[in-house]
Amino acid sequence: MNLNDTAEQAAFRLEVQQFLRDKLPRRLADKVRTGRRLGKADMEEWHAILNERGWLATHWPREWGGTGWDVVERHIFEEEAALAYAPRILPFGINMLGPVLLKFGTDAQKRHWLPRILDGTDWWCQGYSEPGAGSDLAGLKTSAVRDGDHYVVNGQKTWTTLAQYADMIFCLVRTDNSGKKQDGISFLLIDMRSPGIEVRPIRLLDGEAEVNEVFFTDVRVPVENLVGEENQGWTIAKYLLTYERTNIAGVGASQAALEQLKAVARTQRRGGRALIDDPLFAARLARVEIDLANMATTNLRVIAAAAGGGAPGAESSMLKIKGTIIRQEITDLYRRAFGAHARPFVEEALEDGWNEEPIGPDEAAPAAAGYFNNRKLSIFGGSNEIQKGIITKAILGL
Amino acid sequence: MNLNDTAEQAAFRLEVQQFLRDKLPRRLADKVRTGRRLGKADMEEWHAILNERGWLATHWPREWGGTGWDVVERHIFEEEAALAYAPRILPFGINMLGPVLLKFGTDAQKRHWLPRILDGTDWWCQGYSEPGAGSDLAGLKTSAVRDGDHYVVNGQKTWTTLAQYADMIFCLVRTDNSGKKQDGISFLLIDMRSPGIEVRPIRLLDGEAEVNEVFFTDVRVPVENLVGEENQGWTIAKYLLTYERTNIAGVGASQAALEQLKAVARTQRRGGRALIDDPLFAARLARVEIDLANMATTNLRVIAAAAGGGAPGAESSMLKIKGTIIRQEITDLYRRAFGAHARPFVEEALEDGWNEEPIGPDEAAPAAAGYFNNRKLSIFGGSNEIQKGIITKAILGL
Amino acid sequence: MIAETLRRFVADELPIDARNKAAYGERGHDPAAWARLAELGIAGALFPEDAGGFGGHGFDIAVLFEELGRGLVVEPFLGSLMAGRALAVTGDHDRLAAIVAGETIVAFAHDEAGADEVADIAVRADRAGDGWRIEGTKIVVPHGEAAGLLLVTARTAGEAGERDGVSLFLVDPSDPGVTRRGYTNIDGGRSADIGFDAAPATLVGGEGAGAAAIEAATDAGLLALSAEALGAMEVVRDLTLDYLRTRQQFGVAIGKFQALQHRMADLLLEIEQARSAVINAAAAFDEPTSSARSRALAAAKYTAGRIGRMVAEEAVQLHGGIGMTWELPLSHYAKRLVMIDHQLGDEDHHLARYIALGRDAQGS
Amino acid sequence: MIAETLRRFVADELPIDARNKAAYGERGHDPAAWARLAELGIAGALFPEDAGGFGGHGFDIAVLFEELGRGLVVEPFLGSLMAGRALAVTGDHDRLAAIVAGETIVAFAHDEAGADEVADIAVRADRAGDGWRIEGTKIVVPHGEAAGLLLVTARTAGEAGERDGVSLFLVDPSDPGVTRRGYTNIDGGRSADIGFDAAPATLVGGEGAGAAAIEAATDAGLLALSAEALGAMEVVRDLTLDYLRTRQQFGVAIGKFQALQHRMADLLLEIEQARSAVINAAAAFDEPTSSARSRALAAAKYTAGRIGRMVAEEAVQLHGGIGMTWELPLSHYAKRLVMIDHQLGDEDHHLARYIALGRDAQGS
Repeated sequence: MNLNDTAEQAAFRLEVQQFLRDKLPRRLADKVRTGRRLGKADMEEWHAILNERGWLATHWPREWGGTGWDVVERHIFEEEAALAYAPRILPFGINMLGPVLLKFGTDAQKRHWLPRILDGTDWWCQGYSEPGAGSDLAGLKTSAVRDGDHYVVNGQKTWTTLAQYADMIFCLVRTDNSGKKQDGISFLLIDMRSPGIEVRPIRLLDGEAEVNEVFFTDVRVPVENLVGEENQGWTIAKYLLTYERTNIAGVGASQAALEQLKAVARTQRRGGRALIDDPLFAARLARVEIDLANMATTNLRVIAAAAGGGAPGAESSMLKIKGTIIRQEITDLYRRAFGAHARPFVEEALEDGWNEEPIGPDEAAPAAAGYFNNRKLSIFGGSNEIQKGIITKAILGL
Repeated sequence: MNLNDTAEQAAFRLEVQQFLRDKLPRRLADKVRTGRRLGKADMEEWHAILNERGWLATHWPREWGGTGWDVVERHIFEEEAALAYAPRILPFGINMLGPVLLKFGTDAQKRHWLPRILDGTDWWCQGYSEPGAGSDLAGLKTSAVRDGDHYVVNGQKTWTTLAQYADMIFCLVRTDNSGKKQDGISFLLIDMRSPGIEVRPIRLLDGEAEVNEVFFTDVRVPVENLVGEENQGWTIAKYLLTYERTNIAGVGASQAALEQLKAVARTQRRGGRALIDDPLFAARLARVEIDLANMATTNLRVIAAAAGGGAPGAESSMLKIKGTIIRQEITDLYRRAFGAHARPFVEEALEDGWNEEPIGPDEAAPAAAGYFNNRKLSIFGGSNEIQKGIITKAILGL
Repeated sequence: MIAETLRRFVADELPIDARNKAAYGERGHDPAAWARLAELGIAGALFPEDAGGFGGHGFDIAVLFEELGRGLVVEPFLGSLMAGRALAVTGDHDRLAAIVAGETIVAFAHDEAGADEVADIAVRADRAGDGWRIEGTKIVVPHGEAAGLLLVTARTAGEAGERDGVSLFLVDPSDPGVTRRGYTNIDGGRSADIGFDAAPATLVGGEGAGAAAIEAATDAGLLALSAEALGAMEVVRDLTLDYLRTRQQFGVAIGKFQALQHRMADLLLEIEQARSAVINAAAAFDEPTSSARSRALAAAKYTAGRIGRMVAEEAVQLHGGIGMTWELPLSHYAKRLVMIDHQLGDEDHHLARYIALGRDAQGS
Repeated sequence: MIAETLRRFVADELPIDARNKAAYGERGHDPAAWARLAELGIAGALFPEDAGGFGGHGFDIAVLFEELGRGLVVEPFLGSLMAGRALAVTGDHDRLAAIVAGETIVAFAHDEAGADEVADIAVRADRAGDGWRIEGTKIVVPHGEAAGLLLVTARTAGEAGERDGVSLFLVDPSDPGVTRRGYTNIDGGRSADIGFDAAPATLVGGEGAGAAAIEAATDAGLLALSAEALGAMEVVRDLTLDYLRTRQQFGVAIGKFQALQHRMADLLLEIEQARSAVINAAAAFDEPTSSARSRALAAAKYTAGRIGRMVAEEAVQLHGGIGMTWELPLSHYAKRLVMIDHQLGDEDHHLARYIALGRDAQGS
């Protein structure tokens, strides 16, 4: 197989690189590279820059304001953006709701919601998980009962990422209790400013409150906010879950994180020499570097298969597992690299407006918090255990 | 806790060491140390030496010719014997059937069989596993049907270690099909010279035929060879499986194997220095050495608990798992240590009567075969997967 | 017995909410609790009779720190232990008595960036009149801000890389030549980077002969941290077993899932190995200095690092998202377990030390 | 296409029983099959046109050796490839043609005890009249007995540790100065330790300038062995999946047990990683010599070693006792997978090389 770009792809890559050099604010890239926290304004800034260039909705067709890129172009863009330490675009509106509306939405829904996603009018969040049903998504209990032109929603969602900033939430809700649990689920769009919604932050072990609980008490949602048919929600959810995600392996982001790790390992010292020359650390680094180089090619193979019309099934689960293992291993080495200075945790140092001298090496501040925070990678978005079940079910057929 | 011997224990240890220096034939110790194969005569020789000293049946009471040792004395003896590279005593007669007869046998059975085990008249083997039922022991099908003063046995056993040398076999057989599968099993002693018995060797991946299939076709067994009650076999089997086994971790044997490995690593060379100074090999070696030192203490803690009257439950499963992992890791490093010279396999070089020059280092000959053969450690005697089930069942209680 | 007292005190007075309030609070510990612990005489168990204590054996240290680990206690026992053991070697019994009595919080200011061994110490002390002045920076000193007294390691002769020429000094942290930059640790408690700018210092013990005292302190610290890790692992184990028994998913307790069972079995047996490593280190601690003793301590800290990470990561994973929340005690135990590997050298450092010590023993 | 031909030939003519008979038999391979494979022109695919072949790209080598791995083929392709690639560098096209045509079995006699790199070669060649004489021992030379011709690496100048001063020689193995001690490999096929006692030898290529040719041979060998391992892993995967689907225990297919499912999932994704490593190496193989190219080859061999062991051990464990029996093809694949790590340097060796190459690249 050919691992190299075609001439067109190479030209496109150069164009992307040029764009990133010109338009990606250095301040944002530095924050991403060093693991500092991005605020709402930061994310909106990058969103707007991409939208201005027309490179925001990489999965949407051109007619709706998307790029119309094929899978390889998407991959090139995502890889280059990651290597340049661009912020990740929050996926909820662009990569999740957008494709759902394009496939299941009415024309009116598309015309109303899609432009608002692009121009940033609506910040979306996702209402899937519930406290009683972690990996058992179909066990959800939040109910929506039809009352005239409205659904009345009661229940609770959890792990809702950045709900504190959101204008809208798309939710899986239970509209029927009579049959199989998968058969009574619907997909609703809910205004976060509706009376009866309460958002409570969940503080994670690194102190950050990026996820939330969202409570619904008699929240009234217009029936035109139902996407697809009533009780068709599980089909939509599965579409989203198996939706072809070229970036699930996070190759570019891991490569960028590895470069940052190596830069640190060249300057940190252990036993009288650079850490990168310590045989045990060097072996850890080389093992993950090789694993990543292998996964980059595994990823390209899946992309090539998708470009050729193949449907990635178990492969995307494999990429999810390996991708998170590698990323977590890099964050593990990153915290190790700072030795004693990984322990201090000055939360303000991760936020805007911090002007004091760093404690220890400048890069040390977010190292431990980043390690702990990234434990989520193997839990959220379908835990690695769930992914292994998908793989063996697909391949063993038992 | 005190990890050291008491004065009496220290004196006993010296006595054991002296005995081993005086009585353990150098030829046998060299074979064990270098992983060469022991023949029937070798095993019988060591059996007789121990019997002469009265140190053969370490689990039996003195009145039946055993040592009457407590759990700590047994441990000291086993540890010292292993460190001196003494052959392992085959457990089937001494450590398995003996305790079963002592607990479940009639007085006549004890008087008849126990002395014959000690003096080596009967070489015993074990008929538990069947082809259709690997880890699912209770699923056994070999049947014994009462016919007057005899049982008539039909069926097949497998993985029968050294059945080719055996005079007798103790078997689990099915005597009742009507109820729960565990409730219809009996424990029978069968003469290997009975008409209708056929032994076929199973060749393992290292070429050795140490295990066998044993076929039974209308084999007539006197009813006085039933141990315990009819259909009480599962109770006896469980007694044997959970029977307190001080030596399940194999600490002494692993320590001895590690010493041999280190001796080789000091003489083998890699990258212009002794292999033991190669950072990656040294790290592998140190990791397993630390793991072993830890397990040695875990083992002593279980022994101390047993000496104090505690019943080791999940602990012996933990020791089985960790013990086999460590032993397999040592055999893995041992084959690695020889590099290219681990590949040649001259089977005759492992047997008596081989006088040719070694190929490469003298110790290399059995290294790869030993590695492959020891894969069995995590499979036989209750696979490590079965042990993990036992542990979680005991501790989670689910 | 004293361990039992400590356990009861922690259960009654320092439950996780109180602990977190103190650990992530302004002072990084609970002075009232510390005073009560002093009254109970806990610190005395860390020292032998000739140092004014009533314990001080390896197992005394191990059982106490195991309890501190179980309770995630952030009170400044590590500094007391390490500074006290160093002072016991130098023979400064007055200061020692105050530590044993728990009257003074003493910080052991020893770590420097990139310095792994005594020989790597680069902070310098020079004679000035009758006394000494210290120049340089010590990093991540536990309770460096709260301390009323600093025991500082510094080089008085020779070059970095030499074991000789290192000395111990007492420094008054309120002196203007001392700058303390304090911060909360990610796993709770506070530490400080401490700068010395010609800070006046009092020599303790022989000039240039501090290595033995420093190593006595470090050895005690390695044992203590390994035991603390063990205590934390045991709590994590119990929390996780409980979660597996009670959390329902797909209609059954998740402990019914075989894949999770097998991983839990692995954790259980590794935790037993960690306990054995602590026992080995505690037993060796009372032996005369030797490479075998040092190896047992290195092995214990290596084991605590390796298994501590495994236990923390697996427990969080087995819990799922809830395991990452601040609200659950688990997350704080997980942070402590991982961060112990950032104190007094990590698992790789101690594996390399273990190997080097074995090579020395072989060579001699 | 040629891979397809090879696959069909192996399926028809070299099923496992036939393979085992040859592999563990007196000659260690099947001369009739070898002759037929020559007729099919398989070896030609390993060499570029200017060397008389019709392939020779990285992917040509990879796909052929993957098939050889799938079939556990013990025919002497590795020697052909390595000796042929070396001769192609030196420019000896007559000998090369015989290799490409499969007419001669050539063994590449290069390994020495404790020698990992070209610079470590200690076997010496000295001028004697018009020619050369070789002195020393080469070890575990694949098909060293069956070979009609030996390509031997030897030092003609300098000391062990120097990359310069190494040369290539052709040696007639029937010369009385050559002693061949042949034996069966534990994973099948035969190798030989070969002693040279003033054996007459013909220099090939420049005196003292053999390093580039030897490295060309070794690079090809690394790619070939990595690809062979991949082919073997894929068969092991299929055998194990089949076993999980069909073997019943406790009344259900054992593939229903979640703990086994999760371990199988790990195997599947690691095998995909091994495939990617081979692809990376094959792509890099066609690039000009560089540290990136050498790193890709080292990474592939390291990956094959690490994952090969894991696949072999896990597959045997998942099979249980039956997986250890000679009767099952699995056991022979497991042996081959593990033993590939004993050819041309093991996983640790290649990890260390990978690190050193990165350091060199950084330094330059």
